[in-house]
Amino acid sequence: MIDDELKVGTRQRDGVWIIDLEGDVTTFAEDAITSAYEKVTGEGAKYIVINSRQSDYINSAGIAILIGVVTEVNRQGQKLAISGLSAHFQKIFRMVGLAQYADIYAGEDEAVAALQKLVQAA
Amino acid sequence: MIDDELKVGTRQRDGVWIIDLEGDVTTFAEDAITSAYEKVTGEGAKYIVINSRQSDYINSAGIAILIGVVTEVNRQGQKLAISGLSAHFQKIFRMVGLAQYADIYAGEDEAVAALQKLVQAA
Amino acid sequence: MPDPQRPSTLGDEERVIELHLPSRLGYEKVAMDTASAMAKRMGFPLDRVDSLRTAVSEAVTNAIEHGNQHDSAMKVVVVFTGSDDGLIVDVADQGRKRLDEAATERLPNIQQVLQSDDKGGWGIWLIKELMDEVQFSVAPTGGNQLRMVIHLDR
Amino acid sequence: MPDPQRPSTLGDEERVIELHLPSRLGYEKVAMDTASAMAKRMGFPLDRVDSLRTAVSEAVTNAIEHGNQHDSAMKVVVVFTGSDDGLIVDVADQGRKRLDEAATERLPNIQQVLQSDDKGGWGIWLIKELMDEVQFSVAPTGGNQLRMVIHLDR
Ligand SMILES: Nc1ncnc2c1ncn2[C@@H]1O[C@H](COP(=O)(O)OP(=O)(O)O)[C@@H](O)[C@H]1O
Ligand SMILES: Nc1ncnc2c1ncn2[C@@H]1O[C@H](COP(=O)(O)OP(=O)(O)O)[C@@H](O)[C@H]1O
Repeated sequence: MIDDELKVGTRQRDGVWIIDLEGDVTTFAEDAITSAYEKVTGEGAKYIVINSRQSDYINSAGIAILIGVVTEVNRQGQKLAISGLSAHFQKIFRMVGLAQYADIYAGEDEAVAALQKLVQAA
Repeated sequence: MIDDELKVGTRQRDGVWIIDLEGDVTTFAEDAITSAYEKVTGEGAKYIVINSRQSDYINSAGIAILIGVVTEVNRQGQKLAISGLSAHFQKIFRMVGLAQYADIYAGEDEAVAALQKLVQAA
Repeated sequence: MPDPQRPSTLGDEERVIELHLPSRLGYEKVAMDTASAMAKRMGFPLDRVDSLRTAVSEAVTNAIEHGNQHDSAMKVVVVFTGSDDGLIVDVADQGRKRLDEAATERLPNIQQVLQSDDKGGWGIWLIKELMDEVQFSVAPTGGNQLRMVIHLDR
Repeated sequence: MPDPQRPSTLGDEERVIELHLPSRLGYEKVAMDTASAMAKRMGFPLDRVDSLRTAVSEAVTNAIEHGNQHDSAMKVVVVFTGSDDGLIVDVADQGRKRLDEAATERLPNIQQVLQSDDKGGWGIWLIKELMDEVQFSVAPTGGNQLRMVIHLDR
């Protein structure tokens, strides 16, 4: 009743993989987010955007999951960006220090454009 | 703390008087609404629009106040219209039967236009 | 992170949320907002959420005004019980005034009301019009209790 | 219509709202929504409301997970006390696990967390960063209690 499931989707835009999150990013989201990350990594993703679509509830357990993704991203030598966060969650992500490991963009298009520059430079 | 005051304003648009309500329409609104009605009536108003601006809380005590206004409007031979209600409160006003005594319009402009036709015909 | 331990079935008791409010007009808005937040999260369409908001505010207002006679030392207790079928909301007061059964069966009529000095009397009728089920009883604590049910149609 | 009897001053007790929740993850959202509805009605700006939402959800989540160890028979009680100066929110659990004082003073650091297996430990720190005052104590019922205060600056 009260536990919204998180919807997670993956798609590609010219060399950049996007993981879309729609819903609550809490402890219940762990499997879905980890699987989506493993899926795009399995597809050979080097440039990844985690794109939040109307997630108005992200808690510290959700942040812990994303830090877990950052750990793997660093290990795999991938590049991660985050988009679609509300001003509040942008602030929280900066406070926590996630912004040091993943650039934060307001919109998906900006995030993709920034990563595509790196694709082209590579 | 928890009792928002209702803001009530009065203004005129070419022969039609408008009573603007902004905030909660509950028992606490009685004096403000009654005074505004008496004020425009004192100015000689014949055509009156009660215009709700973002009143997302109207309860049965508020409806009772508006029925009180209708009683006076009938007694004085004035014409009343109501505008600016959400779909929900339009439904409630129809259920209660207020729509038999005051035409209900989505927007202020429509309400004023309808009453102005009557002004011109008079 | 510990395993979230999410059981697949839950007894009714575990889904019960209780809200205690002071008997002071204005606080019915807290019950209204809590009800609508729950109903939205349960997936009720917005017009049903609006109906629930009005019904809850009317019931809590009556509990404050009539049942507890504005005695601010008295509490109004609102209990929300969610299930897959919908939401049950119980509103209980401390019964300074006993709810008269006749009052629960009135069909107010605007023609009559316009002639009368009391322009009110719409609250209970509105609750019954807007909710799927409404029952009146005596609360375990001795006061008046109004139960309203709104079904999730899917 | 009866006189609304609105007193001009009110003791603290009359402004207290209590919310009882089952110890099950997900229900922290009800507390979060009730808190934000109250804060909006009290006139807090939206960024402060967002901060309160996060702080309340973290405190209630801790009460469910740690204090009550997901035991759904145990309740989390959230008490909201509004005043002209702001809002006090007390979150109490039934203390199956006693809150360790050291845990309330940790300053988590992302470099260290990235090396560690436990990526968590941000909740209490976030509450302290986002709220104006935070205190830990033992609840009257014996469990852990976290009090957070958010001031209305005007
Ligand atoms: N909780 C209650 N306790 C005691 N009496 C009540 C309660 N709720 C309603 N009543 C009685 O029922 C009557 C009708 O209530 P309602 O339809 O809400 O209209 P109103 O409150 O405007 O009179 C009230 O006037 C009151 O006498
Ligand atoms: N209500 C509580 N009861 C008992 N212990 C608690 C409570 N809240 C927090 N703690 C302890 O404090 C620690 C830190 O909490 P927090 O900062 O929220 O991070 P996390 O919950 O991710 O571990 C918890 O791991 C737990 O040991």
